[in-house]
Amino acid sequence: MVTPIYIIVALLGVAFALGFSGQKQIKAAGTLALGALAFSLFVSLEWLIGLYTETYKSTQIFTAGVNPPFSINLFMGTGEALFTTLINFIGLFGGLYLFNKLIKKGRSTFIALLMLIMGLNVVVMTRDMFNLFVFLEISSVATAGLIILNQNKKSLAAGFKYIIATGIIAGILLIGIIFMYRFTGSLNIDDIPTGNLLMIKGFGTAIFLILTSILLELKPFPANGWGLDVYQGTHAGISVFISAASGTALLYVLYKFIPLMSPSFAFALSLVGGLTFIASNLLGLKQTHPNRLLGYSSIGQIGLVVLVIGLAPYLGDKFEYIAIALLGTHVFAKAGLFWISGIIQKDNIRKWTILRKNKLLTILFGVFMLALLGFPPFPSFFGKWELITELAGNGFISWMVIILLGSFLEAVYLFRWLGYILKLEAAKKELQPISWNKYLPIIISAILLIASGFGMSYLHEHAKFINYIPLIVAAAFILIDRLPVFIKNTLAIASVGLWYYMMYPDLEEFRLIFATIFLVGGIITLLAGYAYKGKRQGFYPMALIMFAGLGGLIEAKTTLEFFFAWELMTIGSYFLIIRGKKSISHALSYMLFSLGGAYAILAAFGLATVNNTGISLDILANLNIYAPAIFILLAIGFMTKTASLGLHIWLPGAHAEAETDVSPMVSAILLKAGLFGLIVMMIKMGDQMIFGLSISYFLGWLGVFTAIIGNLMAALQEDAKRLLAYSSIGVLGYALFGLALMSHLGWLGATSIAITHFMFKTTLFLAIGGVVWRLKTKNMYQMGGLIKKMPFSFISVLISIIVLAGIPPLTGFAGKWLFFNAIMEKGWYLQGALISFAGVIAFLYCFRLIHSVFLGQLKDEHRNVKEAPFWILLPQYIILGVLIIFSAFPNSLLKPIGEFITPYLPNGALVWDGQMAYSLYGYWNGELIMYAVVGIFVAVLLWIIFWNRKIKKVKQFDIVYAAERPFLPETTHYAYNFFAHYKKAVGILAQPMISNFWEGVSEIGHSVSDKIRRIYNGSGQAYLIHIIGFIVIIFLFTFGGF
Amino acid sequence: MIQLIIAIVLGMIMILMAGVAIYHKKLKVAIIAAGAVSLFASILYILLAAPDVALTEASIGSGLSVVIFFYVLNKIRKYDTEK
Amino acid sequence: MIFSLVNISLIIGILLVLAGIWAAITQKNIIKIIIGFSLFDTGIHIIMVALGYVKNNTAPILDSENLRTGTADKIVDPIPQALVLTAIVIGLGVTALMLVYALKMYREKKSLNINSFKDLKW
Amino acid sequence: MDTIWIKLLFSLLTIFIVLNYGLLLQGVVRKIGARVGRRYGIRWYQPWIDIIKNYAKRTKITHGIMYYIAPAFRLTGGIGLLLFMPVIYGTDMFSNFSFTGDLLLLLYFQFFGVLGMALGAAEGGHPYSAMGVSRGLAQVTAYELTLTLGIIAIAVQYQTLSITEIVAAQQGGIANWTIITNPLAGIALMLAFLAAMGRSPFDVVIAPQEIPIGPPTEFHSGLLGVLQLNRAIFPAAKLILFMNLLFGGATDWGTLIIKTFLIYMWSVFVGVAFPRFRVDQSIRWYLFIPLIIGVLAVLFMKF
Amino acid sequence: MILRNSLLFLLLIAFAAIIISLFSTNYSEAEQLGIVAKHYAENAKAEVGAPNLVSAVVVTYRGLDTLGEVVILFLTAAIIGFMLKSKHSVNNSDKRIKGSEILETAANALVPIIILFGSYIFINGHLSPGGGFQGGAVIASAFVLLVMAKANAKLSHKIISFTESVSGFSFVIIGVLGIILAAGFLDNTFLPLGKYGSIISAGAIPIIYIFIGLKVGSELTSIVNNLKESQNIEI
Repeated sequence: MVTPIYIIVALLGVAFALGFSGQKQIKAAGTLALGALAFSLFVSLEWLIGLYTETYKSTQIFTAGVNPPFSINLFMGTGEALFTTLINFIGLFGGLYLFNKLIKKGRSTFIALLMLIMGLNVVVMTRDMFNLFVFLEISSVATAGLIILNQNKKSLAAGFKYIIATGIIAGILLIGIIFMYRFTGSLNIDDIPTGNLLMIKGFGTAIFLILTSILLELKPFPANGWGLDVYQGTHAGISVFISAASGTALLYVLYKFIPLMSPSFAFALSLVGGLTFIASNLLGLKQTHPNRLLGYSSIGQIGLVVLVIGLAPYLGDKFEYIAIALLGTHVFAKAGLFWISGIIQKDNIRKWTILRKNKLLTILFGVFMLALLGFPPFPSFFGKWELITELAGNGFISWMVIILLGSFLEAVYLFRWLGYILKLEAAKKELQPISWNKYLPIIISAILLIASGFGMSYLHEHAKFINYIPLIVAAAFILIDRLPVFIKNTLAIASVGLWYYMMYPDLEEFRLIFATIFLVGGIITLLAGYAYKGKRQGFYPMALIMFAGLGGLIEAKTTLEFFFAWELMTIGSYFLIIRGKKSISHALSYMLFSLGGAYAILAAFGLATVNNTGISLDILANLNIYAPAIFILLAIGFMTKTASLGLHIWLPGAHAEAETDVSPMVSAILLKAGLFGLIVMMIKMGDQMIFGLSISYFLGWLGVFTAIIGNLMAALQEDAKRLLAYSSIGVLGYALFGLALMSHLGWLGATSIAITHFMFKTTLFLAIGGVVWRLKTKNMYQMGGLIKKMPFSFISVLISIIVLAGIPPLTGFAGKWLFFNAIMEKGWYLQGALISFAGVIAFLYCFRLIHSVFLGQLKDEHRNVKEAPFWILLPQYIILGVLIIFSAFPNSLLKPIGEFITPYLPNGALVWDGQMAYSLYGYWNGELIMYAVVGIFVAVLLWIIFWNRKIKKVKQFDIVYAAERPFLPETTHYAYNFFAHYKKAVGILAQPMISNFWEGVSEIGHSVSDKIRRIYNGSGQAYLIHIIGFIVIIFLFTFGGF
Repeated sequence: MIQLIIAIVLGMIMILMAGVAIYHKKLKVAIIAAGAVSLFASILYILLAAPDVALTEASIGSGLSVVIFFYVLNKIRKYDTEK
Repeated sequence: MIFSLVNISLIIGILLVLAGIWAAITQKNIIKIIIGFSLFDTGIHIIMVALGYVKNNTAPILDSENLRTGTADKIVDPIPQALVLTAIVIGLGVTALMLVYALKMYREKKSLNINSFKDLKW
Repeated sequence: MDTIWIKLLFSLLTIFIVLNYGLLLQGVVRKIGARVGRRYGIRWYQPWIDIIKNYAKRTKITHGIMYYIAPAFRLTGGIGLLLFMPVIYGTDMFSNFSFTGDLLLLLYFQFFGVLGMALGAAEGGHPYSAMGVSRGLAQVTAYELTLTLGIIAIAVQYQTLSITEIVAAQQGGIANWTIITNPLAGIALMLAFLAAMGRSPFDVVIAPQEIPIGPPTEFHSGLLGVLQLNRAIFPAAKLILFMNLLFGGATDWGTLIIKTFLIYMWSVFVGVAFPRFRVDQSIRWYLFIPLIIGVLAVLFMKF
Repeated sequence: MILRNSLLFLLLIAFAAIIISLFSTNYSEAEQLGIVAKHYAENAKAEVGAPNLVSAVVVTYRGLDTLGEVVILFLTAAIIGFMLKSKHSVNNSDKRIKGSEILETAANALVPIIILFGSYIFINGHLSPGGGFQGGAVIASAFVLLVMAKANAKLSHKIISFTESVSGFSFVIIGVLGIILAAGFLDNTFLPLGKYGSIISAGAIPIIYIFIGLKVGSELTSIVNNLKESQNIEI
């Protein structure tokens, strides 16, 4: 056990000793400095471990041999140990990272670094207010020294703004401290009385000045222009200290002062925190300078923690957990990002494409970014979860909204940035070789981030039950990323299969159905992966993360597990989608809609805990006053995944641009996650009423319009994959409608549509993907006549569209028949008519697809096209086999599903008599129809064959023409703008109204951002005015007058 | 009582000097005025029974810091004349 | 009594603080802004010392007289004075740093106007 | 086992009767149309001759496998539609395979042939074929909405989707016919019927008077013959469907012929009286007046 | 401009109102010492042994603050040195300016006296007003005088920084000795308190003050020196 005072001694001693060294021994001096930092890290870490394992006890450290309040004392408790550990970590690794740079600049920079870290350590530990002031000044001055590391115009201006701002803040802090001393006779924090005195002016004002100046040091909006300029102006390696170390220390100071806060100040604090969180993330929208952007994010994150501190009294014993989770993530992630930024050294985020030349750094960048945004398994995920849950539990809806909105805005620019890095035109230059001392800090931060994620989940009463094995397996694929596709694909299939096998005994009802779609479906689509050659780096980890999420949804017992899995699935699918060629904007909008949806789900799960114990999914069945709100939120969340009308604009691009075997994964499989969510929700919650109207009634209409618009849009596409994507929207609209019916047959129909959609959409995407694979184009009008070249693909498309269109005798008809009966039963006649109208519109695109691609005139350049690869065809034919079986024996599929539904919705179940199904209104025998149709067909066909024995095959252009013969397939193939007349008639429905709406929302957000950020006009003086104004406003807010 | 009068006079001079320091066009004069504020402050400290502070303020506030101000100003002026 | 030594000192201090802030937020010349800061600092120091003053008590240096008569507590409060000592030195450090910044900034832009340094914004 | 074979025999008989009836209708209607237009017109047995002529052609060509089997799809669609429907109410044998599925089966099965045909035509590679299909499908979507609304109204009225039961409910005189008991649904269906028959003003899909356009453009000889068989059976089957839905069905072949003939005349009269719509016009038309009537029909049933 | 200034003036008034609100309720003019101050007044003799209570507080009771204060000066000196260090040092010997002879002579005579005076101030810091800071500042002013008077005078950076480091280092070591030999960091009682009121008394206070004086002196000197030297060096 080393007394923490030795942290000061070591850092100071070494700093003074550095004076002995000349420029020649600078390397040794630098190493010594790092040694001192390592020593401090060791001491604080030792204390942290000791205190956590309760081998040490929290200790007061007295100086001057006199007891406080007569001397300055430091305190080392768990909090102090943790925070000094964080600070010293940043100090050591930040120093290591900057080592070469600092050596070049001379020993003074090492002195500044050491003093900064020492100052912050004392700031965290001290219990004396004036001591706090002195060491804050030390860290400010040291920071001001470090800011000008590069000694250029920008860093000078930024540094000056920093000095004058912190100067005035420090002065105000000093006034507060001296008056506090005057009123209490002591400088010790522990001697300050608490209670109602705080609201009395005078004493209260003194506390107010102290608290406000600490708050100001944390750069609250709008008095934070100086901080932003510093982030932009200085070297990224220095920003790490400002963002991660100083911010951390000051937050701890604020935490120390919690007992002194009056409720009104605490409220002001949380308001400022919330405002900062939202505003800085909003302003980040327009920002293109990476460091300034990170600065916005950093300020926002700290604002969030400030908000949490302000709400501390309401968060109860969860407060520390939440704050540490959020702050820990901020520290490691922001440090990592700034460090990466220091390596890249580009002043526009669009130029960051160079990052992707370095795989490791790119992965790390992704890790930090996901951590910042609160994705699992990082600590902030659990922090945000707890925060939202607690806020909801207290009925703080508006806080919840603020936090979620702010997080969302942050996601916008961070994911945009990630998209730029992954997808923008690559820079030609290679990245400079990176020395180990720059790598190491980044890697260690990432490792710590992940480790602390697991740690936080272990500490959480519910999260410790989360099954991490699938995620770990997925992560393991990163390690074997260099192996060839064949091996990885086999392993992936094996692991998904194994998981399904292990899960199988526990599966029942809908979980069985959806687990089969997710995992068995996953295996089938993964089979197509064998068609790829080379390594296909990055694909398997992401695919498996998605499957881990999907499987996790099935396994989830609690809302936390469910949300965890939901987020995992979102990440995995995002990375799969962004692999596509032109998917940069589509992946972004996918992510944003998904996140928006996820936040809605999070809010709903939070609200569900009100008046409920535990977080088991079953609490949804036993709800409180918020039930309708929860229902709506969950529905919105799930509908972002099913891409219901209004929330669908991400889908076409995302699915169309994805790779051949990714499209079926994200379309046929992933969308079902939303359906699964809806089913789980509806099973638990039943229908809910709002203003006396059933919500599911609205969902029903929404489903109808989704189906119509989706199908209509599909019919008007030129791009084959986009057509299929819109078709998915339409079909999922049916499914939503079926669920909204809330009747046995409706659900049966919806489920059977979910299953058949999985099958035919997988087949279609793979078949069309195979065509695109060979033809290198997705435009249908550039195809044509491929039936002769790719007959197997043709057959699979043919059967699939027959199923899709619901034409008897194939199984698609089952869905239509069930729907009709359900509609009759429910009395939703108009909706029923419209939904069948949508079904007819589906014929349009079905025909267009098969005609434009496979029929008509073969293009000259496609005369040598080969059939799609075997491995792409194989999954299609597996599925087709199953489809035919289901068609002939519908009860093999529908009967068990009906039995699953009966416990929840017993009325109106089908009556089965062999393959004959009876409903209240009609009847249907799939098997006999199959026999009859096949019988008639074969008979007629035989007749044709018999009569046309000597038929002669003609050449391609041997067609009936009145005038001269056409000779160009391009002019003869009628495919472009195939439904021009239809567009003319009903095109008004196909206007991109929804896209325009969302674009408008985005535009408004960005222009508001641009307007507001003008307050940071760059003048240091203006920033001073902001600070004074901020103090005045907060004062008025806290005291309600002077 | 005499202390009070001295203090009031000192205060008036200091405020005046502060005004000069802020508003005088010549930086040199402004700096000297600011130094004078410090100097008078140290007298006030003596009245307030704070000889230590007075000593410090006199040597640092009105001494060294004015010197530093002048060095910088000089440097800037020199730069101006050279270029 | 309003017109006590302490109160007058406090008024002077507050006025200096305000004058300093006023200079910092209205003057465009960087040197003037720095002067404003030093006025601000001086004002705070005066306030601090004044707050430690106890009427009719002596400077906090105990001589044998005090000890003998048992009037050791008839001194003014030494703590604010000690704090001011520290604060003055800190102020000097910060002022010097600001001045050197000003010097360097002048070299970059040939200007002492604070509005010439608006490259970083938004 | 025996019943199945007997059923098959009766089915064949049904097909045979309906086929001939359909051909006759074609001939007669064309004759009437010509006479109305002051022409002499064809002989009433011309359709039979056409079929025989086509089958007798010696050159038989194909554009590919889909083109080759498309007529099979087409004819299967026609025959299936016929056989999945109770043709003569009250006789088990002439109800054919209607026990395997209800009204919905018919509603969707009618597309079976359409789709197959469209595919075959498309493989022919002639742009006019594709154009015809494109127009046809577009028009289908338009009238299908009205049709569905009408059918829902009827299904709600009788609380069943089984055609047999719908017909049963209409027995006992004209007053029980749906067209009387549920006039709104009746009007909606009869409007939809116009386009379903593909006659003027909704005949731009095939454009029979001009140069060959539409799905069958490329078909010749024997394959065209199969299509012609279907062209006889399919409309007749549709007529029977509408008769069953709206006009009380038929208990014997005589009634059937009279009723269907009269129903057919409705479309013929409209066709003669109104000029042809463009596709977008017909879509807009269907999405306006008939749609409103259909919606009213459904709302009327609901409240 | 006028509008802007009047708005700013309003803001300043508002801020003034906040400061004035500090005096609203609990404030009254002090009649007696607070608890802590009283403790110092009564126990400083026994605990620290220095008659000058300000010194006692500065060096011992609030020794950590003083350490921090020294650190700030140290830091500023280092940073200023770093900032003013030119990229390529030009030897401007041709631009030498002749100092005035009278000034030079006077300086030569005065400098030792001033240094002596400064040393007196910090050595007697525990007894009379003054101490390490004041003494250091005085010493620094001696060097300032030297530098100003003699245009060509060059102070050795090495010596300055050596003094700085040694004194700072020693300060820390004395602090640690407090932990090892006495009750805590910067406890001055590991040396005997000696006779109250004499030069060699009050434990480690005089020693600490000497180091502080040296350190402050060398730091301030180095700031001025750096500024001066940078004068002739161009960008």
